[in-house]
Amino acid sequence: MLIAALGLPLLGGVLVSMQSQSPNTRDICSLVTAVLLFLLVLGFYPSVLAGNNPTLVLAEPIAGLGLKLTVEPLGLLFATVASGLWILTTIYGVGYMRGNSESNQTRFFFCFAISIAAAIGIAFAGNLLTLFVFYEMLTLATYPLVTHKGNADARRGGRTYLGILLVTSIGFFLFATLWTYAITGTLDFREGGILSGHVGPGTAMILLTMFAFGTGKAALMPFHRWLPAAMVAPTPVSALLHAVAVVKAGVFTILKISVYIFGVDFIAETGAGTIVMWAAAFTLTAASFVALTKDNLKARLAYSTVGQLSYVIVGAMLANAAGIIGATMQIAMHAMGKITLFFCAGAIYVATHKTEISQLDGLGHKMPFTFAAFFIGSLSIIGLPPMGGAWSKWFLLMGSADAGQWVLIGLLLLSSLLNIAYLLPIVGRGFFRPLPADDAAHASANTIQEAPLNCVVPLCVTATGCVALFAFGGAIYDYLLLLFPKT
Amino acid sequence: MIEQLPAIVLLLPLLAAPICSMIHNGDYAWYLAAASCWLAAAAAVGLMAQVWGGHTISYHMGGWPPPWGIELVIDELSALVVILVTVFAALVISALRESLRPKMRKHRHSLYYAAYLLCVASLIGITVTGDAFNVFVFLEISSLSTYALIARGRDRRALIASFRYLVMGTIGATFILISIGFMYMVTGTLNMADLAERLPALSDNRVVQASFAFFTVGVALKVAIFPLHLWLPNAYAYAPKATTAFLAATATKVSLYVLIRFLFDVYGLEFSFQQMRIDLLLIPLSIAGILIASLTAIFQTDAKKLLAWSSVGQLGYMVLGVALLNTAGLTAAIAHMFNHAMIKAGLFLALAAMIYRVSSSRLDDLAGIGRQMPLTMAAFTVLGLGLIGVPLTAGFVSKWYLISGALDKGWVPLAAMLIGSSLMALIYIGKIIDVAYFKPCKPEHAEVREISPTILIPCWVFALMSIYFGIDTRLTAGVAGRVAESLLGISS
Amino acid sequence: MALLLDIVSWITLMIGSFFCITAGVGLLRMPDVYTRAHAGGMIDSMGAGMIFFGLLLQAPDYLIAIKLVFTFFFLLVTSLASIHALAQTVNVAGVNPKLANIVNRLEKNRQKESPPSN
Amino acid sequence: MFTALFNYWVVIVLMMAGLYIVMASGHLVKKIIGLNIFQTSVFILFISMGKVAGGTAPILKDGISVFSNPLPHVLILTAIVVGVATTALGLAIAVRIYEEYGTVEEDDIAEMDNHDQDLDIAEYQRIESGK
Amino acid sequence: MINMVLLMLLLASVYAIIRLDRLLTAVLLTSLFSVLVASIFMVLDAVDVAFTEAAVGAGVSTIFFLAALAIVGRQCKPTPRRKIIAPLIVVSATGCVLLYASLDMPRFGEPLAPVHQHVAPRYLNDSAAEVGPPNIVTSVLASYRGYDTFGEVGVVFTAFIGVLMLLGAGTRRTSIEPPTPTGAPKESMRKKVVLKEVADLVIAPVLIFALYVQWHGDFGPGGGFQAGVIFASGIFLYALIYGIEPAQRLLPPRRLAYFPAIGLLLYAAVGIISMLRGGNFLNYSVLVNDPLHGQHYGILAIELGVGITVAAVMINIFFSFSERSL
Repeated sequence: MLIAALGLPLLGGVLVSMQSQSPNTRDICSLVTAVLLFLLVLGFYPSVLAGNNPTLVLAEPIAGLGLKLTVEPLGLLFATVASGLWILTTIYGVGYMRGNSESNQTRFFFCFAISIAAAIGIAFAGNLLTLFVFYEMLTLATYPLVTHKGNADARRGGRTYLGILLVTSIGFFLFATLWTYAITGTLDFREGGILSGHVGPGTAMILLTMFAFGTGKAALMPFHRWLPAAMVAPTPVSALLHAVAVVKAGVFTILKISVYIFGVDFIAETGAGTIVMWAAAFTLTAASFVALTKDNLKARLAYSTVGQLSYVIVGAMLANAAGIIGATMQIAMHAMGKITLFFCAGAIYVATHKTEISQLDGLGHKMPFTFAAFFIGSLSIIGLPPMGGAWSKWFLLMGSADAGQWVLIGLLLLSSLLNIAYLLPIVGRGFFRPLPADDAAHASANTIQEAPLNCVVPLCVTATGCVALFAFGGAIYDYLLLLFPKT
Repeated sequence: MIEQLPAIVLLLPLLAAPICSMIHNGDYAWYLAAASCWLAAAAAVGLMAQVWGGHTISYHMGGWPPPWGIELVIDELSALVVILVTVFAALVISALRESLRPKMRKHRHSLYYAAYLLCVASLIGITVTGDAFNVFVFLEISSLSTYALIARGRDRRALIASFRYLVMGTIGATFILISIGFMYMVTGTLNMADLAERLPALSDNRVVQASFAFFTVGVALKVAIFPLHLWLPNAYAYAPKATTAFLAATATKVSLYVLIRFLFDVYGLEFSFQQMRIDLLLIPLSIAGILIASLTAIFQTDAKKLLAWSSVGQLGYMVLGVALLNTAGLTAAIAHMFNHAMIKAGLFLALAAMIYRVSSSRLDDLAGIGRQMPLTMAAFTVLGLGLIGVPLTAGFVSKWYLISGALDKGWVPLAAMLIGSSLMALIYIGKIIDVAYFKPCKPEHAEVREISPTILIPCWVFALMSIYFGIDTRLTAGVAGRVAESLLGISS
Repeated sequence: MALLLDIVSWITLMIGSFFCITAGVGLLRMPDVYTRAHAGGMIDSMGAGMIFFGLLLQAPDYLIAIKLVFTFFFLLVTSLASIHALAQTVNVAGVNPKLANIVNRLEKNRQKESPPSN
Repeated sequence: MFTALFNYWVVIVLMMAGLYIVMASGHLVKKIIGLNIFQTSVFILFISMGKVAGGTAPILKDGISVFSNPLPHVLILTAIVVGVATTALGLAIAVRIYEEYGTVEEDDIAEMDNHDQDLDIAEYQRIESGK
Repeated sequence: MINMVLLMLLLASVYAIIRLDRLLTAVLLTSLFSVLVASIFMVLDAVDVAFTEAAVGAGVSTIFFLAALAIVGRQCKPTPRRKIIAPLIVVSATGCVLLYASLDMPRFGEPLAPVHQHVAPRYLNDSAAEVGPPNIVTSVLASYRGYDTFGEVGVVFTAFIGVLMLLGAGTRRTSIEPPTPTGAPKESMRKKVVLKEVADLVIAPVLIFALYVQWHGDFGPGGGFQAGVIFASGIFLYALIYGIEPAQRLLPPRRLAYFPAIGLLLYAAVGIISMLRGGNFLNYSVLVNDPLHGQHYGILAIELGVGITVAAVMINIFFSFSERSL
């Protein structure tokens, strides 16, 4: 079963790369693989709910330390999010690619499939080594996607992307992994963590900081440069980067390490997470301020993602049940919300080739569905009740209250206000502003209308998804309680 | 037949050499050379099968028992090194035919193959022999054939590089001869196992200490440990194209094997490390070697020089692994011997293919080669990632053991330095990949097209092997682990 | 009889070594190359000759005696021939002997062939 | 005491003289002469190891019982021919260097090499690709 | 006492070599150095080694040096002042280590030294019974450590391949006179009448002596190496006197290039036959049913192999050098 989960996307990738001649069969086959994967991942739920974690050792590169895959609740949730959104992104991708008639699409879908395989690998990693292996695979697989256009700035963006991610991962992450291996002799993810008792508070703090900054994909402030630089990529790639795979993998890694390597109670008693928490808090606010200044739509969304990711890290570092649950929910909610926003940005680009926010006046009338979805997505990101985002923000605030971090609560509320400040004006500009003069002339010729159908449909699905998550909030909460069998 | 295997694995290339020199037609000579190398590789695998799990074979040459006659001793470490030498020699020779064709007259080809086979045979001879003086004799054959191979370089600077290598190599070999003489003077025997029994008793004897000093300096010259490495960059940079692949992969590794064999087996762990404190000398030298070599590699403008300097750096890793004196460190050294040989052979082969087409090894002449020779460059990139130590490649496994070895000893700054140096590797490999893929191609190289399969297949075999041995490490890290434990005297 | 042989060989060995020493001094003191070549020649012919003769008397059996004679013959022929070659090459190169004022014979016929232009 | 180790001390001085010639001389052939002397002095060390006071050459002859040790002789027989092989190859390379560079002085060659670096390599290549 | 005098002479000649800038005299002094070393070996009872050292050290390597100098020229620049200090320091450091080591060395000529206790006694006592020839050095060289000599022939063969690759096989038809030292105008052969007569007188005995040394290696000093080298020096004498051209007609280099390979293969063939007959590589006792005869034949065969290889290699290298000295 587990082999199928990892093998399927790889097989899909290979199949895709084979039919480079007939685009239709290629798109269908990648779609089918996406759906099959999603069903497969759902198949794991009964066994995980029953409490046993199926494990599988792929190979033994290093004596006593194999490439191990285990399915545990946290990983399963991330896998569901990733595989679910992969389906939507593939549909959207096909529409986008056809719409813009992009070049070498086969390579695009091939790398797409490989990165999803890597994301699944990260989700089900059994020990830190497997996590690191798939983390590197994800970096290398997404590199061709980022430099898809192949022009000068795409290459420059690609170089910063690869440079920062490889340097941080080899420089800090590998070093911290080896250090833990040297101290504890094992790297397996285990309930309650493996470090408690082996290491003092000082080294624990250094280790956790290295892990946090080592995961470049979590975009903590000094190492966030790659995310805006990766905006040169086409929108489905940015969607993949920001919502489905890359950044989510980053924060998920930090979450998994803090829960299964350090152990929640160990972080709480040694206070190892303080540096990382305040770094995340700083990233949170700074990113929101920078997002305000950005006129380019995708740049603004990128900085908003940097901010939202730090919510997850803050939740992880609070080291109490509410914080962790809030962080995990934030992963799901933000994924759903942010992918909607990116789909809208893509749809606007496909329909009107406009990328700057100032050009979006009055498009709301012309593209009602896109802007409505954008509105719902923004609400979910901001965290207002009818959308799923509310739950995660709620639990994060509850977590900070339990941990007695009043300053943190203030910062969280401030950043929510800032979210409102940089998201809602876009919606306002779309609906309430009249079309500018020259566009009005075109309007009669009816050139501006909704993006092609298979761009708009995924939009609406993800928008309804945000609302659905709000309803299923309780179900997710009970599921996450599995993480803490003892409490 | 089976118990004659140690002699057969040596005789195949050694006898193929004179026959090759007699055949005037270049192609037949190549067929014979390739056949003998592949047969020797098969015999080596047979040897490893016999020795798997820690047994040793002793083969009495000429039928005389050891201290009087010469014996061949094969344990897992020597079987691994023999496999390394024979398999990579076979792979490189199958690529050798293409790159030699235009440059030399027919007759010179067969001489070239003869020298190549002699080098392969003598490297096997060094690894397999259990007699100290025999090591000197075969070391001399391998050095002489290496000087001849390097002097065949296209560029006139190859000659001066080969001459300098000859002078330093001969001084090194004579130092080894002096140390063997001293050892013989105080123990009366030349057989390594016999020496191992008698030397510890004489550990405070000045002659033994002097022989230890001379031996280390002599072999350090051959292994190109930091201060004595000056001959290596020029020798590898100007040697004929495909020969560097073979030399880089095996020559220095076998000398490192001799160093390990003598430090641990003949002089014994207590004498060489506790009493003579050789690790206090080796560790700073290897660290300096790694840093300076990697730094110089970054600033090189010539691709082959860059890879040659990176070889010096990687050798520093192996020596550091040996000097760490714990199981993880020694496993790293032995595993890295195999992994680095494989990766460096592939890199030099791919580079040779590109230089063969572009006829210059300067970096800005290789601009845009990624698009013209996609498959070769792809193999180069995979191997380059292996050199950096990206997971799922062989380089990662040995880096992992080395750094965990350093951490086991509690030297965190050393581990940090190792990580830093692998980042330096990232920079200089990235430099080549960046030039190859992202720079526009030069006008006069517009019509460059892919290399012929005879070179492409070995390149890709090396690339796939570097991935395979990143996953299934029973042969490399498994054997290295067992050997490390037996060398350090930890009964597992 | 044995005593007589010993005395005679002792004498010949002394004479032989005397010759060697004088020839050695000659090698150093002689003015030009020809005379030094003569001194060198004398070592092998007279010095070595007398020593070999002395040894011959001491030889225990025939085999060694024959070997001694054979070595002496070989030594004599080769070394004197090489000194001849040395002297001739020097002469061909046009070095005039210092002591005697005879003009070099080759010099003469060279002048004969090319009529004196001056 | 003096006569006991005299042999070895002289051999050590000879070795160091040979090494000095190799390092100090700039002329390639002189270096090879130095190498030759260095190796030959090591051979004397080996042979003087094998000498037994009052022993004769290790050729069995009835009536003689004390022999010198034959093993160093065998080793040195091999080592002498190794020395000649290295000298022959070294001289061959020196001759080839003379033909290519026109000189056998180490520092002239080094300065020519640096000049090669500045020489426009592209032009050098054109000759190469023209061949 | 004698070897002390000889060693002092050695020191004097080495000092002269260091100081000399005229390479021709330096080469001749190296040849003198080898002769002195050969005589020291004689005094130290190493007869075989003295034989080889004289033939190889004084004979062949001097010829190679002279051939190289003929091409490269005879003058070398004196080493400037600043280049003397560094080598001096390194050399004196190594020298001190060696002197430090010499303090514990067993006394010169000490019968109880460990060297004579462990491995050597068996060679001295049992070699007559086990291997046969009275000359123990030949029996150890060919039988006990036959593999070493096999490696040795490999070294010679490698040098041959190396020189052949670098300088070509000396096949270019060049009728050139041997280089007259002063480069004087070419004299007709008439001038060489004395040398020709002496050469005719001497070359034949030299070649016969080489064959004698080849087959006599078991009983007296001698063996493959020495025989090969003496044979080669005979041919050199012929070539120097009569010119390279007739010598190359006598032994055409293209066919001569096969002989080193044949010698090495002969040596290996003996080893392989012993493998096929059940013994290990180079175990001569299994060659014939009676072990002692087997050893005898084995030694004769490999000595012949060694002789052929060494002679052919030396002559070929000489032809390669001479072809280059235009």
